[in-house]
Amino acid sequence: MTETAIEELLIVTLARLIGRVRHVATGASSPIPGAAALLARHRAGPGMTVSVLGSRRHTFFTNGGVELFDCAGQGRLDVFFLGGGQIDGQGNVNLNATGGYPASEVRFPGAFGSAYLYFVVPRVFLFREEHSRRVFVPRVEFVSTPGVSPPEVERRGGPAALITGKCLFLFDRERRRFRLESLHPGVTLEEVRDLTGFDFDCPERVATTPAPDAETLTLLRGAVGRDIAEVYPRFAERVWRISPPKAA
Amino acid sequence: MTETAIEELLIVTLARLIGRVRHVATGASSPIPGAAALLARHRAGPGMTVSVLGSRRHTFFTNGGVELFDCAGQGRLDVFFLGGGQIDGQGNVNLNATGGYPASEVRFPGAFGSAYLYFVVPRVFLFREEHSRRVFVPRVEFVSTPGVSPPEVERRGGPAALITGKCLFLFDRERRRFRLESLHPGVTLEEVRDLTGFDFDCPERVATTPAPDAETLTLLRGAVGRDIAEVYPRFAERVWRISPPKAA
Amino acid sequence: MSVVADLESLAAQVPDGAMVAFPRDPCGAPMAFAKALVRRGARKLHYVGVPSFGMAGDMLIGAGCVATIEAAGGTLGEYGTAPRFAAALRAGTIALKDATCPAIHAALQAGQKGIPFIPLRGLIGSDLVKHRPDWKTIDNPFAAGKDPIVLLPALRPDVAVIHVALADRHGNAWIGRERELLTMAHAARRTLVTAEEIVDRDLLADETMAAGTLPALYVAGVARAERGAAPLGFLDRYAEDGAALADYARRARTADGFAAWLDENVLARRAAA
Amino acid sequence: MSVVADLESLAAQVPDGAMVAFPRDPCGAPMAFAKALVRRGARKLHYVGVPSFGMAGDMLIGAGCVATIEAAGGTLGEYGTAPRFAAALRAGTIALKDATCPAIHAALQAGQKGIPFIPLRGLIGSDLVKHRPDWKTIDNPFAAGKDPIVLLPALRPDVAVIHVALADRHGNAWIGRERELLTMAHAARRTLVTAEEIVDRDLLADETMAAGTLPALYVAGVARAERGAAPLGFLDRYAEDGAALADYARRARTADGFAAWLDENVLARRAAA
Repeated sequence: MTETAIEELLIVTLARLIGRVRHVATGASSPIPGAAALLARHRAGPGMTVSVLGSRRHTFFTNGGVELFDCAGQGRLDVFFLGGGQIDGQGNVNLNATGGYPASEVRFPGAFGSAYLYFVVPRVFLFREEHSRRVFVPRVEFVSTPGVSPPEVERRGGPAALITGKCLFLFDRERRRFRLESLHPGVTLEEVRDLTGFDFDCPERVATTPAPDAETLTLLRGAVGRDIAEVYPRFAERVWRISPPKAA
Repeated sequence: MTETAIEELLIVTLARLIGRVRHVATGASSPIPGAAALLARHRAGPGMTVSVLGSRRHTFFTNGGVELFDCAGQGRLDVFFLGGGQIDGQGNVNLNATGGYPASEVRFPGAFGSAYLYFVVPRVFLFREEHSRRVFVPRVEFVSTPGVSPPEVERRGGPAALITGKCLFLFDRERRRFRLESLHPGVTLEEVRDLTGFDFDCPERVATTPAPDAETLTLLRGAVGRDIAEVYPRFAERVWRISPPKAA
Repeated sequence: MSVVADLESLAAQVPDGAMVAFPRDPCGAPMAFAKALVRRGARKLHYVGVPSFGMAGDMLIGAGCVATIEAAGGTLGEYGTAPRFAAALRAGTIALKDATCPAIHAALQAGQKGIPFIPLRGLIGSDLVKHRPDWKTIDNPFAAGKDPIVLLPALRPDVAVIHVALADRHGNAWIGRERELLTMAHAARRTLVTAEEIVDRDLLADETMAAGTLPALYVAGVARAERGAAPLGFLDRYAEDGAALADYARRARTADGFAAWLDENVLARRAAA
Repeated sequence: MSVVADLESLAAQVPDGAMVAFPRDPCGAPMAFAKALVRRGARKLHYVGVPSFGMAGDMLIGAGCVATIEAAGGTLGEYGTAPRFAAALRAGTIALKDATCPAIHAALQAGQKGIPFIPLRGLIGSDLVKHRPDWKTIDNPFAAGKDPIVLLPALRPDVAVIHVALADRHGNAWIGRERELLTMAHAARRTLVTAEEIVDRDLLADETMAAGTLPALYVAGVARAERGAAPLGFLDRYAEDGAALADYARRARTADGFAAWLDENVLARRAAA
């Protein structure tokens, strides 16, 4: 396994976007963000806190599940991540259902913390590996949480970027639109336009998403992979063939 | 020490009023109610919970100081006690100050939990050993917490009785007035009228507050006294000459 | 009068139609208790997932025990969507009260405090609000200008069900740092506890243990349930049984598959008893 | 970068004019810290007693450190009223925000949650409400008829100061079951901790200790303060020093008596250092 897996590219790109902050947390069903946060901390060193939902090793919470949300409400959470069954060009996210509501053809897991954290965490990164017109739609069918809000609504957070299996978009809060930042190696702008159901801004020359270096890949496939396997054993097994932890 | 001390009469009378309930709690500066609650539990046996504020032995709380109030809000607290710098005939209690506010000639300790618990705990017993026109006034100067409320105010609790160094009153919620229930041994109705600044109802024949029997006094001067000494060492020393607990 | 009972009689303490709060899976799913509820044939429950649900909720829905589901989400985690939940929604056989995690937590905290409602930021502009007529948007009375904010009514479940590592014979239950179990129990009218172990000592007697203990005052019954969260994992005690979870996820995709799974894994135990 | 510091430099982290929350005496009064605040000459503090205050607050008022006091009460317990507090009220030298215990707790919980306000039952008809223009009475939006209820604005202290039995070198502090210490720390912008002992191990590494631990994320500084709550008692570690408390209660009745007490018991330590 020397080629970079798409999951690895996403993890490394998210880790770069996170940079060095005080506190990053990840939510349910988030192996890629979880690994990205752990990688970012490996690089940042002490002083950076990572809370991986579901982990007993990578959490400092001692006040139950509410503490993540309280922390965010206090302004003590800098970065969070959201996936989405549907995402549109204004950063609206649908995590609930398509094809009617509440009687739905397709039910997604649910809004979880999104309808709160998207408002209060300064930088929220959207991620979805599948890049298709099924996911990236002109307008989500159900707004689990909106990308932008009218001025009278208190909001100190929102979308910062969207990373997919094909490219990286940054969100322009002034223009309320995504702007293409980089295409993953081998992906063309035309391909992205074809697969994206919403309009987005585009610079004249689009960069290529940098591939991870060997050192980063070693870290990812070693310490970070083993760490994330605690919470996402099937993910770690699939991507890195890391065996699930033994039962106690 | 074979004579019944006034504190003992008050404790025993309060214990009788408490009867057998699920949960009794006492607040700050409440040695007599604390001893009464412990005595009531001694008699009731298992299944009755007593929470003495400040005690580490007689408390089951594991959620900090807020748990007493949360418990009361949930309907899990049956009996509480309040003292008062001033108390009037409608059951209004002044725990804050007299002679102006906030610049006061006399400052009392403060409202503590009274302005909440008086509304939500079904039976609140008022106690004040000093029976004088200084304490029992026509109208309190500052309402820390009101004895009665207009019908639109949600209220499921309030005053049940008032015990003093001279007598026991019960509170009639319909008539919004106290009614004399019994005079302590050796006290006359005339004396109580002289010393009480508010009007109260009075039956034709007033009973005498029953003195404690020998068995109860033994219990009080032994197990209950030692228990309450944990929180109120000076009280236990003064009333029963029980030595304060040693430093660890 | 001991609060210690067996699992089946504990499940019998949940009346049909009750609002029952269950914790999310990683906090210790009361799976053994949920199976006992299926065996007792519970009906019309209002299931509150704190703040979400997983296999226990999906199974109760599939077994016809649930009339209303209130949660911030439902999933089998790495094993996919909650199949009986999705099927019930398609069929329109359950009422849905979709929420967001902090709303469930905050509403329970309001229940715990005995206050009628609690505000929460965020939410405005989410379609969740449209479908929750029980939530009210007001203008923050403390703001100078316009400042819309959502108020959530307090949640006071009839019953909270929790699974813990240790309980004692008085009914004290050690919850460690899973504090939402305490909030649930405070907010609920009564709490039923299953425990991996029931110990003879008093958990409140030791200050270190007391710090993580739910007091007996809130607990109506305790039953021993060894491996009571399986096939899900439980703290550091046992890992999840991946094969069993995958088996459920696969078979529960169809009504027939689920019925067969239920027969084998839940109802068979009654027949054997 | 260690959070461990000495007591005087910890006290230097409290700026003049700050809103500072202190726990009530039986939770471990940060008395050594309060004395260090007097020595550093802190001024114009907004002292929040959680939910009340005792000797530490009275001493800070007497020493001229406090501009505003917000609490549900102030007393020296069995040793009588808080004399410097009463004197300051008579002289009109401090602003008073009288409250009731559950209002202080609830307002801090609102601060902890980042919500702008929280409702509380009771209160209506109390003169406390008249003197708290920052509290607002509204009609409960969930009630059919008239249902007045008081809303309290959230409290977010600049600093919370707590005294604990154990802290570790990372800044984790073991609070046991005194959970209001955790609420204070969550609600405050920064928390300063004094500890009877600073241990080398990680308090979060052991699940039993973790259940009663305030995580380092909230803690800006930790200092060792052996017998840091004296002359008050502290948990099972030491009993109150009744003679010292009675001495304070007696001498603090007059301004001169208090000044002499302060010289002997607080300022002398600086001169000696």
